[in-house]
Amino acid sequence: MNQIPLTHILFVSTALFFIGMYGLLTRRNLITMLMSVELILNSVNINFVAFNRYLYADKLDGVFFTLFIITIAAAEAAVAIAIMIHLYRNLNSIDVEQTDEMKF
Amino acid sequence: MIEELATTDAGEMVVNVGPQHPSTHGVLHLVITLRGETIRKVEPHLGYIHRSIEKMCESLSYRQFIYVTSRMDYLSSHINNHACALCVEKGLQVELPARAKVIRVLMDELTRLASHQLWWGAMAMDVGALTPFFHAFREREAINDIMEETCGARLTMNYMVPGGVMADLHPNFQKRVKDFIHLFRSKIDEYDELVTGNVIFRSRMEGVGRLSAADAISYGCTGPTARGSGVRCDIRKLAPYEIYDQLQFEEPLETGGDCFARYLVRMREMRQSLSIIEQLIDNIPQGDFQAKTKAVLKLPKGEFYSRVETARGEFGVYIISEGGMTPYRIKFRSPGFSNLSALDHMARGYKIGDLVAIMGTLDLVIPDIDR
Amino acid sequence: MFSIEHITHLIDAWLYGNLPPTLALLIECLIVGLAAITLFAVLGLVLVLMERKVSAHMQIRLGPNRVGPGGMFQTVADTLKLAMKEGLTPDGADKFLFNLAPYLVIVVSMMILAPVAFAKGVQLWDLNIGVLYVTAISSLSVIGILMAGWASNNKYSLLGAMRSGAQIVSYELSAGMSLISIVVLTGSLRISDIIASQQNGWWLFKGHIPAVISFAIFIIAVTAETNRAPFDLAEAESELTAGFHTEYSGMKFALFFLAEYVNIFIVCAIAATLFLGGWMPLHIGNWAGFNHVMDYIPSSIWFVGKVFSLIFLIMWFRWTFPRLRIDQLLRLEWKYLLPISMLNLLLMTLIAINGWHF
Amino acid sequence: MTKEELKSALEGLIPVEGGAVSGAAADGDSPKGAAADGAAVFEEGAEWLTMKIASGDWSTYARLLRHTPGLSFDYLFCVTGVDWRTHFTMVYHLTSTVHRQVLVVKARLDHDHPVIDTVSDIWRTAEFHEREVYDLMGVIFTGHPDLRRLFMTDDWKGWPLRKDYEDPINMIKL
Amino acid sequence: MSASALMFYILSAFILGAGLLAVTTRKIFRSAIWLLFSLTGIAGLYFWLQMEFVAAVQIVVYVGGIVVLIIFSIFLTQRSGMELPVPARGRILFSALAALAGFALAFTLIMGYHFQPWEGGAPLQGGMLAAGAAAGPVEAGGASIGNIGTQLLSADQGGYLLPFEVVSLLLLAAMIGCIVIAMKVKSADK
Amino acid sequence: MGSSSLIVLLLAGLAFSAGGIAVARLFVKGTRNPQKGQPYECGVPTEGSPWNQFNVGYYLYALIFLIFDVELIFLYPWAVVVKRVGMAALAEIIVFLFVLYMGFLYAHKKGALKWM
Amino acid sequence: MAFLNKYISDVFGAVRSLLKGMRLTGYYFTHRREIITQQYPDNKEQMHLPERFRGEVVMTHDANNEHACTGCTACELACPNATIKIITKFDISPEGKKKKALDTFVYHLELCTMCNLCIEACPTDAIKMAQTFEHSVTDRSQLTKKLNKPGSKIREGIE
Amino acid sequence: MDVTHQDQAPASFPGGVHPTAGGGILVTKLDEVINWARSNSLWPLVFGTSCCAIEMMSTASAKYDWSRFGFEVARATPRQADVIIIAGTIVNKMAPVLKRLYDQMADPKYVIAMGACATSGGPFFYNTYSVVKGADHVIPVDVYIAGCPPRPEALLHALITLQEKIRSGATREQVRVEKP
Ligand code: SF4
Ligand code: SF4
Ligand code: SF4
Repeated sequence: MNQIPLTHILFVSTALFFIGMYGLLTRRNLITMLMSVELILNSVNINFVAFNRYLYADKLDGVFFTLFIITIAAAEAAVAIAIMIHLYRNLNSIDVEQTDEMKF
Repeated sequence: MIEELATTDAGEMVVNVGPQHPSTHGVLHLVITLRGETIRKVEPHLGYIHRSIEKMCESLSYRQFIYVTSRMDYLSSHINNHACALCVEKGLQVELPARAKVIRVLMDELTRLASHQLWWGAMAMDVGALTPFFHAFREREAINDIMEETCGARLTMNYMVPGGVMADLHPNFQKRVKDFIHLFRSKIDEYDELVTGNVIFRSRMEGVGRLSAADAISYGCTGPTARGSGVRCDIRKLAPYEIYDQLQFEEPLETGGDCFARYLVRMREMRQSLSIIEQLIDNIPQGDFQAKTKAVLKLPKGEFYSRVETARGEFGVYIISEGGMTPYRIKFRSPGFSNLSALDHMARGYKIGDLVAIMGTLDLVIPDIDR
Repeated sequence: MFSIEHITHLIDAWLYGNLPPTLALLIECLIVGLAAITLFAVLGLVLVLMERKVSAHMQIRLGPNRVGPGGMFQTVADTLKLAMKEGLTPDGADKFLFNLAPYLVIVVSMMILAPVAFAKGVQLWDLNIGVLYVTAISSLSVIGILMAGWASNNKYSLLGAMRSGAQIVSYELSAGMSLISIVVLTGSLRISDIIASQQNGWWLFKGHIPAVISFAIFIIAVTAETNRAPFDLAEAESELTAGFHTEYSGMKFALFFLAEYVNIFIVCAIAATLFLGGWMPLHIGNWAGFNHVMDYIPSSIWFVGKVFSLIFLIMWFRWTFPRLRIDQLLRLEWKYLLPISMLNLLLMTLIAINGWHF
Repeated sequence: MTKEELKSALEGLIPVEGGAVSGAAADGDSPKGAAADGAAVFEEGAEWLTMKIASGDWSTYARLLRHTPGLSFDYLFCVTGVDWRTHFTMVYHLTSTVHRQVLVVKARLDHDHPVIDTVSDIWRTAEFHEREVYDLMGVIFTGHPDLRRLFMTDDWKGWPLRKDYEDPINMIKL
Repeated sequence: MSASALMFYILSAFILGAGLLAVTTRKIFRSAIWLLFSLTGIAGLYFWLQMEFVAAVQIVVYVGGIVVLIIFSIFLTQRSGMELPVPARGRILFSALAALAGFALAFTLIMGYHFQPWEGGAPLQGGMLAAGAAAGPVEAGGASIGNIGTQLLSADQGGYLLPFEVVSLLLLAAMIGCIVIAMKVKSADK
Repeated sequence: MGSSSLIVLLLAGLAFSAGGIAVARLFVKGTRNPQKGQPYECGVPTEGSPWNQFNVGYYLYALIFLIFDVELIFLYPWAVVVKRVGMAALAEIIVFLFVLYMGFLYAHKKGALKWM
Repeated sequence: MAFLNKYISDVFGAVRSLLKGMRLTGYYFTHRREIITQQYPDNKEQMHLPERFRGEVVMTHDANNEHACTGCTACELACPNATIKIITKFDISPEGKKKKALDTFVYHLELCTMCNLCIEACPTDAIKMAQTFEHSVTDRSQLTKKLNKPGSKIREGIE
Repeated sequence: MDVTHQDQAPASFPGGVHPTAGGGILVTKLDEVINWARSNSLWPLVFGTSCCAIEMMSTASAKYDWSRFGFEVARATPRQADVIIIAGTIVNKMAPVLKRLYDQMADPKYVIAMGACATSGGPFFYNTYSVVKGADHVIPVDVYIAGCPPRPEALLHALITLQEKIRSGATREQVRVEKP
């Protein structure tokens, strides 16, 4: 592991971030958008863990941040999906554009 | 509250259960409309084992047609044959020797026991317990052995003929039946231990597939299905045939109307059958086992209807004779047919797993329904 | 005293003594891989046969006894047959996922093997979160089932997969809770630490009633997680024909079948490790003589013995009980197991903190 | 309730033609067949009280039989169609779970146009029984909610239980 | 290149490939599966980083929880067999460009920044393929679960007790929120 | 043998399944017929595809599970140190669990855990 | 409290009922003598079916290869599904009279339902039910049998 | 036991050379092993239409116990079953279903026609308008059992006959592979 410079890991996380970004921009479906968001969050997590490991190996703050992010991601995903189900039940679709049209 | 969610139309799924499905006990085809796992509608499709028995019987003589009926409700084959024989005897107006009557009743009750045992095992298998099936078959095999010795076959006996029974009891019969009673008395308690009291089983059965008494009557349900809803319908009591009016037994009634009530009715029926057999086994009168009948039977012009109580309920044979050697028209009123028609009503709003339990307690025999 | 740990150590020593390290490592990997595959195959064969024999005897019959002596080769024949059977893929299926699912399921159960301690010192990876690792990886297998169910494009499969999804995730909670209640006692998630902490008695006995309760809950929960009767709703035969693997045939089906049994083995191994001391012989407090006698039985035998008795227990369940309905199954978890195990955990904590256990 | 009591109870309820047709022979080839519209005829000689009615009256009578308190024929246990070559007869076996009397109702139908009202709204069990009769005999039940083939495949031709049914492909005559 | 480095590149390729497929594939169920693979890959990366606890958490929460939930919601709200519509070419182009540009920008920033590695000795013992059993019972590095637990429960400076308790509130809120939102549906618009 | 065992096991699993499936590919030549590829549904042609919307009643369970799952995660580090920390840890976790339990009770009360 | 009481007694009741079932299966598991399996192909020697068991219609032949069938076709008429086909021929009796006699007794085992009606109908007890049951074949035509043995003839004195 | 395969087996059986995988003794041996496995692991499809199905259940039950041969793994889905035991009457409406089930089974697959009905229509041969006169009009049958219903031992006998047939390489599948 010590042969891999930190920047390589950061490369991965950044790439993942923008992959998520791309998904968020192109997808028009709430669930797929949620998935993209998860990718983005994960790229951030990678950063935290990597920084912790490489730069502050005596501390645990990166780990804790990751833990809390995962927690929040879970809560967010749960609420998001609850909202989606709600929308779906009312509008029978969770396509973003249609949701815009059918204001409620 | 959650039921409200279930109002939109989307997300309904149509699933075929059967014709080849482990829980349909044959070739019943149910088209189920599901929402999630909740049943919205059950539509039975019949005819996958419609063997045109009624048409066929129109060209069979009165001696011959009886054997076909053991292929209808093959679990109550003796009782089916009995009904046919009764109907022909009604037409011929022969009086049976006392011994024949007792033998018939004994055979009927043994058949009922065997049928209920099989039902018990199969129903336990439907709700997922596999071992009871094997235990039930152990006792069933004991009955089969008795049957085989006297009637010469294990399942489709063709033992009852117009005028009596085909052959006299085997000399061993009494002893073996007594052995069997002794065995079964202890095993039926095991049944309770293994299944009846089991908490999983109870919760699978209780409150599932409710059928009210009024519905049971309207749907024409018979047998344990109706008795589970508190409807008295035992033909042995209501219109006694053979010597049933001289016997001590009671008609088990439950008022729950759910699967468990039907289950209990059958369990109690088994005990009743046992007691009937016990009453008779030592009192088989001597004498002929067959009344004298002509070699070629001819029924007078007219209509004859006989009703008996099979393991599944009221079975009727309706013969319309034009005076010839063969029936002009014959109609079998099968218990399963009317019980099945209540299935949709009973299953709506329950889960798939419940459907299986409901079917299990209806105890359908599909060839009996399709004929 | 003969035991497999000696053999492994011998091999290890020989390899590193005589070969360049990289080569030695590679060969070791090869050996481990082969061993894992063999273990899988043997487990599958033995457990399936065992299940059939156990069920037969509970059902007052003999069970397989004609293929090979005492029916020993019955499962060999079955496996060979399955391997020699066409593995078809339905036209309407999502072919990629359909074929991927069995791989996923097998790989997952293979990976769970890593921290399992088969005998004293025979353990692939004694990682510091051993128990959590097992929970984590085993939650992957639900994806395999969901995948198989969806990709089959079959209604029964989908229904079975959904049920299994809901069921596995639900029961993970109480399984986790029971795990944690033992972790509270040991203060470590590392498998070897947990085993070492049972040096003078198994937790099942040392931990008073809470340990028994959590053991019971754990067994129930893992029975559900491995989709075994009475929780076999995912493949409930009388309802959904074969559940999520309705469309699978031949070897692909065999892989699911195998994975089910291997998973049983693994969860029983975990249960044995946590509650029954893993490979640790039966030791009672300070009865030195007794303990010494027990030590003469090789640790691998202890381990296998414990695991197989637990497996027998789970089989016993299967051949006794009816199946639950899906809502009852979930209610059991959410209404009974979870609250009880939460309370139990608190109780256990109290015991642990005050050192009330033996 | 005995047969006679039942008969008199029915006579008070339904217009009955005085002269009963005697014997079972009445059915097959009686020149008279069913009674004139609106009147029922009792048939003698059978085990149970048998009443012959005109097919048009059936649903009215059925309702009466079902709902009249003293009769309350709530249990329809057998529905049969008979092909007499010249005409059809529908036979309904009724009983009451309260009074336990049995009544057989026969309705004569035209051979070319066998049509009769459904009673599936009165007795739910009739829905399946009538479908069966339709399937095998070709009797049409007006008002039946779902009159389809029951046993035979949907594309089956012919009515198998009719006497003139011929099926050279499937049926090997002995 | 050592085996460990090789592992890293394989894992990275796997993560990125699966992630890319997750956002581009047109079957929504497959998209969820690719997401799953990507997340599992990330867990693998954490293993590689010897952050076993985080890796396990990643798998438990994401794979066992979130992905299952996503799959359920797909079943519930989508025609999972249907292909998703292809986004308009303009949007693809725009998004791709934006993502690439953003990536380029961010990455140059990263490259330009000089990270100060940790100086407190060598916490990173052995590579991925270190021979023999894992490091002894002594908890190597800082990320052992014991340390995490201690710090989680400590109320001192740098302790995470408060967030820990707050998390429970957050979860409570989320749970109640979910239930309220997902369940009130029909009664709401009546 | 450490974390490399993961890779070994992964490869072993892949090899095992691939090997098994390959045998059948090699030796068995199945016949094709138009029926074979169709989904099995008790021997009658299927109506409609399961890949349509499907009303899962389980999602609420999955939602609640997710929350509890996260909670479980925090319990692991807690459990490891609870013996060392002592009563304080017990108090802390009681608060933690209590708050969550409220949510659970709420869900129960709302009927979310009833089956739909 | 009532709720709690019920809860606890529910749990205990449930566990008790489950243990009861397990005790029973456990009993059977440990008591091998309860096993009732008969090992069919190995027990052929010991296996004796009741003499009334109906496995197949056979024609009795005595030591002189003589049977009792007059060819009267009563059995053919009695059979509900035309399993039996009697082909008759005319024998010339020693007195030079032509006499109807059995030529071939064709028996379609694949159609036979073992209903015993033919046996009952036969006036001379020429046929009877045998206890054989191993009728598996790979070719259906093998099930059509000729019951009178080649060269057999009717026993003296049977009319 | 005397199994006759004059109907299907070509004269060269058993021990023919497999044309696909190399040929020679090895292949013959391999064939033997495969046939051994296949014959000893016949998983039946749960398929019973009427009375004979009860006797099939009896065969599964403790007294006769077909699990001794390894047949007990009755599968509810045709994909995993090896042998379809047609236990009961096949009527015209059922025939397409049976055909479909058979078609959906994975190769190799075998068929046993149990009882008079499945063999020839049995009691429903004459004067019926809806019964298929023998299941072999619908799907090819490997072994026929007469009897109505055949007793459980008879079914076991049929399964043993099928085993023999597989072992000697005379089933339809094996012949088909030989002679494309
Ligand atoms: S036993 Fe019955 S079916 Fe068989 S030949 Fe005799 S009469 Fe015919
Ligand atoms: S067997 Fe008997 S009934 Fe039949 S033809 Fe011969 S003598 Fe007549
Ligand atoms: S052969 Fe006989 S027992 Fe078997 S299905 Fe046909 S009628 Fe029933």
